[in-house]
Amino acid sequence: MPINYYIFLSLALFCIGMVGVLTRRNAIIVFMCIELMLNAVNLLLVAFSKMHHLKNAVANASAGGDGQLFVFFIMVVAAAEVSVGLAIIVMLYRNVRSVDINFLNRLKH
Amino acid sequence: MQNSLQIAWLVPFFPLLGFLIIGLGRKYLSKSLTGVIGSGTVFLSLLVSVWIFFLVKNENVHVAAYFNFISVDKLVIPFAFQVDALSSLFLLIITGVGFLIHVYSVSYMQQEAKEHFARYFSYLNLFIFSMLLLVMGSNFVILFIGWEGVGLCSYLLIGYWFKDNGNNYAARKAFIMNRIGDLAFLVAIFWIISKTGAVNFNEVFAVAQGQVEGKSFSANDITIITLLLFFGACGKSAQIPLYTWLPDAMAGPTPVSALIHAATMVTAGIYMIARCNILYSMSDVTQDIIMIIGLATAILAATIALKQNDIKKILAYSTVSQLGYMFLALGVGAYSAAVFHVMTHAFFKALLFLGSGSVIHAMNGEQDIRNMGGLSKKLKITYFTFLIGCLAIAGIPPFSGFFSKDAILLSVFEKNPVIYAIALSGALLTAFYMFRLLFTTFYGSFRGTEEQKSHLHESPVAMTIPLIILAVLSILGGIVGIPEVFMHNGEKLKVFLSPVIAVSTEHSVSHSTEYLLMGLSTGLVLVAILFAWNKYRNYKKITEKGFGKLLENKWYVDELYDKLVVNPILKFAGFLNNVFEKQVVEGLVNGVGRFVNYSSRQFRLMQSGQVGNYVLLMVVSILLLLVFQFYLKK
Amino acid sequence: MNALIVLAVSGVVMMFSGILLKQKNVIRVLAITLLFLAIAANTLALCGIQFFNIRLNGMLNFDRYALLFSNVLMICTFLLFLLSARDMEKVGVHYAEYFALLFFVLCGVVLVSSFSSLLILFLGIEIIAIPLYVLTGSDKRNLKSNEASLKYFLLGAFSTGIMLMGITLVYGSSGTFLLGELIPPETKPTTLLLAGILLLIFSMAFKVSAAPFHFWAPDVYDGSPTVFTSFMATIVKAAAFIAFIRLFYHGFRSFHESWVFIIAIITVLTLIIGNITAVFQQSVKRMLAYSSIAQAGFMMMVLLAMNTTAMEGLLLYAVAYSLSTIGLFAVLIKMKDYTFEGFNGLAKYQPLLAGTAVIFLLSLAGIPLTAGFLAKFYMLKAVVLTGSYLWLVITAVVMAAVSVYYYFRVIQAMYFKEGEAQPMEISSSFKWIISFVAFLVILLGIFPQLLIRWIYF
Amino acid sequence: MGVTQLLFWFLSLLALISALLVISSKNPVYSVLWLIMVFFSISGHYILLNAQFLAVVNIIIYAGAIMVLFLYVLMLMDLKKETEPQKKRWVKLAGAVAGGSLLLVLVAALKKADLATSMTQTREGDIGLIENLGKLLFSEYVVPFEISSILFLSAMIGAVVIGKKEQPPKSPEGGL
Amino acid sequence: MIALLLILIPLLSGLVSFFLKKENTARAWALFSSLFTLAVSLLGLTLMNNEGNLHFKTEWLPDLGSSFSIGLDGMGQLICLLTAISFPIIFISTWHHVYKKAHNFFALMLLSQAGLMGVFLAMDALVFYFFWELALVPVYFLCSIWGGEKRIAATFKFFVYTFIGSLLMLVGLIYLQSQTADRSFDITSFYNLSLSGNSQNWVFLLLFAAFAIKMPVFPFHSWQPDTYEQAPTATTMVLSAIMVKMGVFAVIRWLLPVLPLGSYAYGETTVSILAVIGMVYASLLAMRQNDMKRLIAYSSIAHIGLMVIAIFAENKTAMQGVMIQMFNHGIIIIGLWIIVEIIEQKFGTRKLSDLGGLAQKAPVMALLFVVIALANIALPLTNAFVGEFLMFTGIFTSAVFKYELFIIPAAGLCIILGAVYMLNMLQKVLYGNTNTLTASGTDIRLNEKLVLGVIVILIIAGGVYPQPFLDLTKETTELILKESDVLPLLNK
Repeated sequence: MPINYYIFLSLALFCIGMVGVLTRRNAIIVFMCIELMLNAVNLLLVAFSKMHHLKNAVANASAGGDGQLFVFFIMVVAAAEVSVGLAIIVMLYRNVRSVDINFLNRLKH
Repeated sequence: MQNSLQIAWLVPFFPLLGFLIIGLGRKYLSKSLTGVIGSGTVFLSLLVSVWIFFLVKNENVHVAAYFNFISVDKLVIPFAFQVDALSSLFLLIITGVGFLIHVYSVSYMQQEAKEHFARYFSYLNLFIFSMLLLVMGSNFVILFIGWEGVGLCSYLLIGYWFKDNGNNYAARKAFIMNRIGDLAFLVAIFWIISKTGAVNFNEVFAVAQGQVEGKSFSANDITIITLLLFFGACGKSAQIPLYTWLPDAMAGPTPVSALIHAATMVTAGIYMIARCNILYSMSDVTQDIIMIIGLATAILAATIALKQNDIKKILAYSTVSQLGYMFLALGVGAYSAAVFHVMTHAFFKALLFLGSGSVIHAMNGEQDIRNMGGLSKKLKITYFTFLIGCLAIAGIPPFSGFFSKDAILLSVFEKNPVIYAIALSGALLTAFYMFRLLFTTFYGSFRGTEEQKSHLHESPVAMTIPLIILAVLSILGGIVGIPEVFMHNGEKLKVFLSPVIAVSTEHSVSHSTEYLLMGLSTGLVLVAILFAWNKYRNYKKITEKGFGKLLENKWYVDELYDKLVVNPILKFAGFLNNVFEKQVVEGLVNGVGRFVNYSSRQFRLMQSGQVGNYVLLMVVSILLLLVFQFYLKK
Repeated sequence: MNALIVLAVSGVVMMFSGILLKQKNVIRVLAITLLFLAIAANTLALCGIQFFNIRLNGMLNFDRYALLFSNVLMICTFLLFLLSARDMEKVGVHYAEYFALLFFVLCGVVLVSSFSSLLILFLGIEIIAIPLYVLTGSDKRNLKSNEASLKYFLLGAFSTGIMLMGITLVYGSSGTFLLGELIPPETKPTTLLLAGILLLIFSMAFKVSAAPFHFWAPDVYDGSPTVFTSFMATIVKAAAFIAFIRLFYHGFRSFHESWVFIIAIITVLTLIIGNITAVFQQSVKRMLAYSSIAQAGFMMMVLLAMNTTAMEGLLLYAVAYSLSTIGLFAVLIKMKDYTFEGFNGLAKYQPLLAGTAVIFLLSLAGIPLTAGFLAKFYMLKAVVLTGSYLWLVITAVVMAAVSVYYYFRVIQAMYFKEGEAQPMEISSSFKWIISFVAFLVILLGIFPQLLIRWIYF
Repeated sequence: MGVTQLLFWFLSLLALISALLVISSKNPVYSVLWLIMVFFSISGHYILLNAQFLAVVNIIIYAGAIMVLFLYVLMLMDLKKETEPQKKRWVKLAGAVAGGSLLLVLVAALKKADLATSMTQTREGDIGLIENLGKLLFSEYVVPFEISSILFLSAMIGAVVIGKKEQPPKSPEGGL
Repeated sequence: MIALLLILIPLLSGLVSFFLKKENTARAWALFSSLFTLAVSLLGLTLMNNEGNLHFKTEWLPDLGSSFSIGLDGMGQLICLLTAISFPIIFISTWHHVYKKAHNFFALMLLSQAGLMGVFLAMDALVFYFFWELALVPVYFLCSIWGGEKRIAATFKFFVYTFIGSLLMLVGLIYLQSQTADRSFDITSFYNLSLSGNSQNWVFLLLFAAFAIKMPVFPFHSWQPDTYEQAPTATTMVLSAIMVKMGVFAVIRWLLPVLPLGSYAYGETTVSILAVIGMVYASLLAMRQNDMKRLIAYSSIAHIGLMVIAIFAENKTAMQGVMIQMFNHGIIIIGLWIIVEIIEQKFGTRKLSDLGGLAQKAPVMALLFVVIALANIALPLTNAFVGEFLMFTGIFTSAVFKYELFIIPAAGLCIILGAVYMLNMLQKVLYGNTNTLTASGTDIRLNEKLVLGVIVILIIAGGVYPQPFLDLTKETTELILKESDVLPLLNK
């Protein structure tokens, strides 16, 4: 499978996520879109890791493995981020009964 | 064995000493003591001057150098005095007349308060000092120092009664007008330095005469330098276009007018040009210009003098016109004649001023001749001396004025008869207005107030003695310059000055013509006097109209100057101050500040406080930067 | 490594102390002691004494510079604790947890100042970021604080995404995460790599709050509790910078010319926007937020120059900037009113506070005899040495002059304006410490090599 | 056109479409579901790439844990579609355009990327197997692994700090 | 040793003064320390006048290529002497002036003195820049705290204005250092630089920006009148007598020899034209001023303009003229400020229109005032005459000028205008009749008599026998001109 396909695919997903971030106002959805972006990245990483594996497997049996491990760490971090993020959103909801990202703009200029 | 003239420094030293003593001790010295010190110091330097004079007479010329005033790079300006015929002569005039006027002042200024009396004498001494510096300086810079010094003193003395702002304005005018001339003088000095790298008279003249290899003046240099110097002289010696300050300068005390604005300071210009005669003789252009200006000034001032009513103003204008004659003489190259006239003029003009001073003294402060008349009975000495003065200035033989003026006219005639004719007419005008003054003041009936009439009296001895002495000098002063035609080896002055001023030996005019001219001028002058006699023997008031009014208002020259020069400058300055500075210069600076503030207010709006917009902005800028990197950047 | 482990442990300790200890003073003292231990441990490491011997597989590289930098930042944190730890009590009830989080952040700081693998960079940055999201929002009932933390979180996560994409692309072209091997020798920059590098620049620029990725900074700094603002604006920012520079210095230096121009653009934008926007602020706190952006502009110059002068300068700049800002925030916390008017006439009531504040402000403005001047000087010198970008230098100095405008507004308020600026009560220890900080600023302003020569020998 | 290709295209299409639906569907709950769909398809890709470990983890962590968390929160707040106020149209448009053009730029830039030729390995290559990854993780990547524990600790504390109710009520406009 | 002391004494005593609480102790302390400084500088001029004492060098910032190197050459001697003389004079003349928080006032004054000394002593570009800024900061506080009602805005403008300038200069200095052979800020390595004409040109602009603002040269002068007007007179004296000279001094020491080609390219054309325009402009404005401080401020701008032209005349005569004129102008203008201060203290106004007739009430002051004013218009036998005469001669004989036929008359015009406005001021203040305000005037106090007397003596002495000063600055002049000689470079 040519690597370009994966590149374009995950770029597409990435940008779709970005568009989501740009267009939605619901904090949770925005956050989900960010997760989408992360997943796009993951996909690409895996693809690359396999590419490098294909290239250097002869020299180094574990070539490309680091890419997949990185994905693993991304997931870890994502999980942590989600826990904190959702906590923040919930706190916000408690205080203002809304998860609209534009609802609060006392801090400006 | 150093030259005995080395102690020439004594001459200016005494007045300086007097200045310091009086100036510092003015609180403590009594008036009489002040007077004694003031006059005494001048008298001492008079003695020294006489001694110097006789030394010089025995061909002892000396440049007494004391220390280096400035020595930078190759330029060396020594503080040195040049003692030769010319300067020694001027020394005599200055110290002599100066001494007399000091003595005169002692009683003239009696009614002043102690401090002010002292202030007066300290200024006077300072003036003598600067004047001596001026004539003794052996290079242009020292000369210039004295030059500015006398200007300063005249400023101080004109504004002596500083409570009256009129005097202050007059003083300021005098100083600034002089300053304009001085600027020209300075530029001339710079020019000389840039060409010769020296300022000493001897060196500069040597270069001019081509005795120094490597350095030389081009013809243009000479012309420009001489013209600049002459312009400086115009300021000091009140020639067109810078003459208007002198009449106003009469605001000062009368003795001051006599000393500074008649006898000495105003002749500094003549001295300077005479000193530089070598340069001037090399530039015909300059000489012609000087001649024309001198002549014009002489006539103009004379015409104005015809219609003035302030006794001192009349004398002032006559001074201007006499100075004009001297410049005329310089213009035609008769330097010694000019110097001769300086001398005689110093005598009789000082006499006239002091006389007028005594009149004013008698009329306690009155200066308008229309309110005088018939004073001859009360003020006998004043009257006679004044008469002598008038005869002298009018040029009646054998009074001194006759010889000096005759010498000038003769040399003018040699140059060009037409000029001679004009100059002669000027002389007639002089005779006329002087005798108008004399008759209106001393003849006819008294026109002043009763109070003044009762107050009329002859001045005290301290004032009359100087009058008499000056009168005698005005009579006999001519002897030193009696022309060849009257007595063998006459013109002693010319001979005496010959080391400084080259003498043109050949006479173009025959003795017969000379007699003729003398007769002519004398005759005409007598006619003019008679005319004045029957017009003003008993004066009656008439209001001037037409041409008379024009003359009475001095051809409106002052007004003209205000319109053309003073007001435009003030307006322009005002514009710069109120508009340009505020709007443009300040405006630019503050504008920057305002711009920063403005853009700050705009930038703040980017910080809209909405996450969505932030993300959008970030994405857009990412986009732009990527585009730049991948597509725009080469 | 020493510091990292000590810090992690002390983080855990603080976590439990929250449950075990009740008196806040005890907690505070404990925290300060632990941090002191960490510093001591790190200093020992700096002198070559390693407690632990762990195979790092080239993922971390504790070189002198890294150790020194983390040490310096920890010392700054130490001073911050001494000055303002007391004021954390007012933020909320979780006093111990705050310390724990701060310790974890410091772990991240150590990581990013010594990483040599993109993975560690990513982890370190997240370890810094996640506690900060929390600390920003720690003043829970204060809507400003909530808003700040939400904004910070969303934007931060977003930038993380971008950074990950960047890392991925770089990985794609190079096949490794180790800085040293990212660019094989004598290769031309592929588009893939370049795109990755650019995305990394953008995300790092976000972390150091460089324009046009600075938008989060003013709001977050303004909204979060002042103590943590002071922490974020100084130590964290400096850490982000060392990460940024370490990444590009060890990673991508050989392609310098191909990406440096983007850096130049970002630098100029940062300088202009930061300084100009700060001019019109009314609240000192927000002004300081913008000024921190402006100062970031100067630090960006290191990436422009990439020479030893720049690296030395970065160290000095980080210290000078952090000390001055910490001190200034410490003063600010004591004030009742954060607007400029709030400072009117402070000099009358608290001459010492005002005097030290003046020193800090002068240092930020870059007046000689303060560390701030030499820091700026190093930066300018570094850029001038490259021989190009003089237009940028000129812009920088002009902007520095602009910065005088808003810094001196505070001085004017304190000294020349009449007012009733009554700060809260001030302990004598606080006075001593803040004077000491001011003294440090002056000292480093005269003898910078006291600090810099630690890089060598 | 082998099975691999077919699967690839199918999964890609699925991923893209559901991603688009994530950002376009009004109801948040639907978005969550579509997102889960995306995750599944991505996991499919992983399997295709023979990265089984990740495929599994992806399903478990993402589709399982995280998404459930999201759903949970959404339910907690029971947000109806109308509760989410819509952005102004031009903002949406701008966002879409920006994102789209970013995609274009990147694609255009990377299209001529020099590894257009290089392939990625599908259906074989055992690097993605749990055993190898485990070895790698606990030999070379042990340090990051430990470090990530710090990350979790801090996240945990953070969640507590943020989540716990504050006892002393404060004025919403407190200076600090 | 001497060099070090000249900086240390004011610095330390200034710091000490912060802690003196009683006003009179502070005042006495300041006076004592300034007198001490004066003594030291005189010592350096006479007894201990040898290399070892006059130069001091020690390691400072090796990795920046800068060392703390200070030293006194002839020009430095002269200008440091001015600085050393000025401060006692200032302190004595304002002895009775009451300041709130006096100890801070005097402390800052002494600190500014230290800064100024440093600027004049610095033999290393970075040290120079350090002190250049340091001299500025205390003055900023002095003006903003003890100044007039519009002080804050005016002073701030002044500060930012000069700060921009000095930052540009900093860039220039850094660039120069990066070009030196040994990567050093030392003045000798700066003098050994030989840059291409092109780079010299823009570096010249960078450096000159700072100096031009400081001096100031038209059109960068707009800060000056406001600042002088608003600042407390004691500070105004420092500003106008010494600080303004920093610019002139810096051009001579750091610009001309380092960038001969740049100076040649701009100095003889743009700069001198600007300067001469500034002279006329300032003189004209001075004629229209009603506030004595503003009048003097503008007259000072005019005088500085002449100095600038003279510097770029690049010959010995002019250069020496400039050097002693820096000294003379400082002395004179301090005298003028003292007079202004006295008048303002007595009558609470500086408006010419409100004054008059003081000559009756205060003859001594009148006398001294007249002398100083006349010195200001360069009357012969006052020190200013020597300076201006030399400068004019130099300009006139200069080989390098391109537009001297425009410059000379314009500059000459200022001689006349100067007389106009100074005499106008004299007349408005001293002469005429007293008015209700001035009727109550009394003569000046002993301390004022003392300082004014000293000033007048200096003026006369410098005017009658200037040679010692000229000899003092001879060597420096030759060095500077050797370094800044462009003709060989042009031939290359």
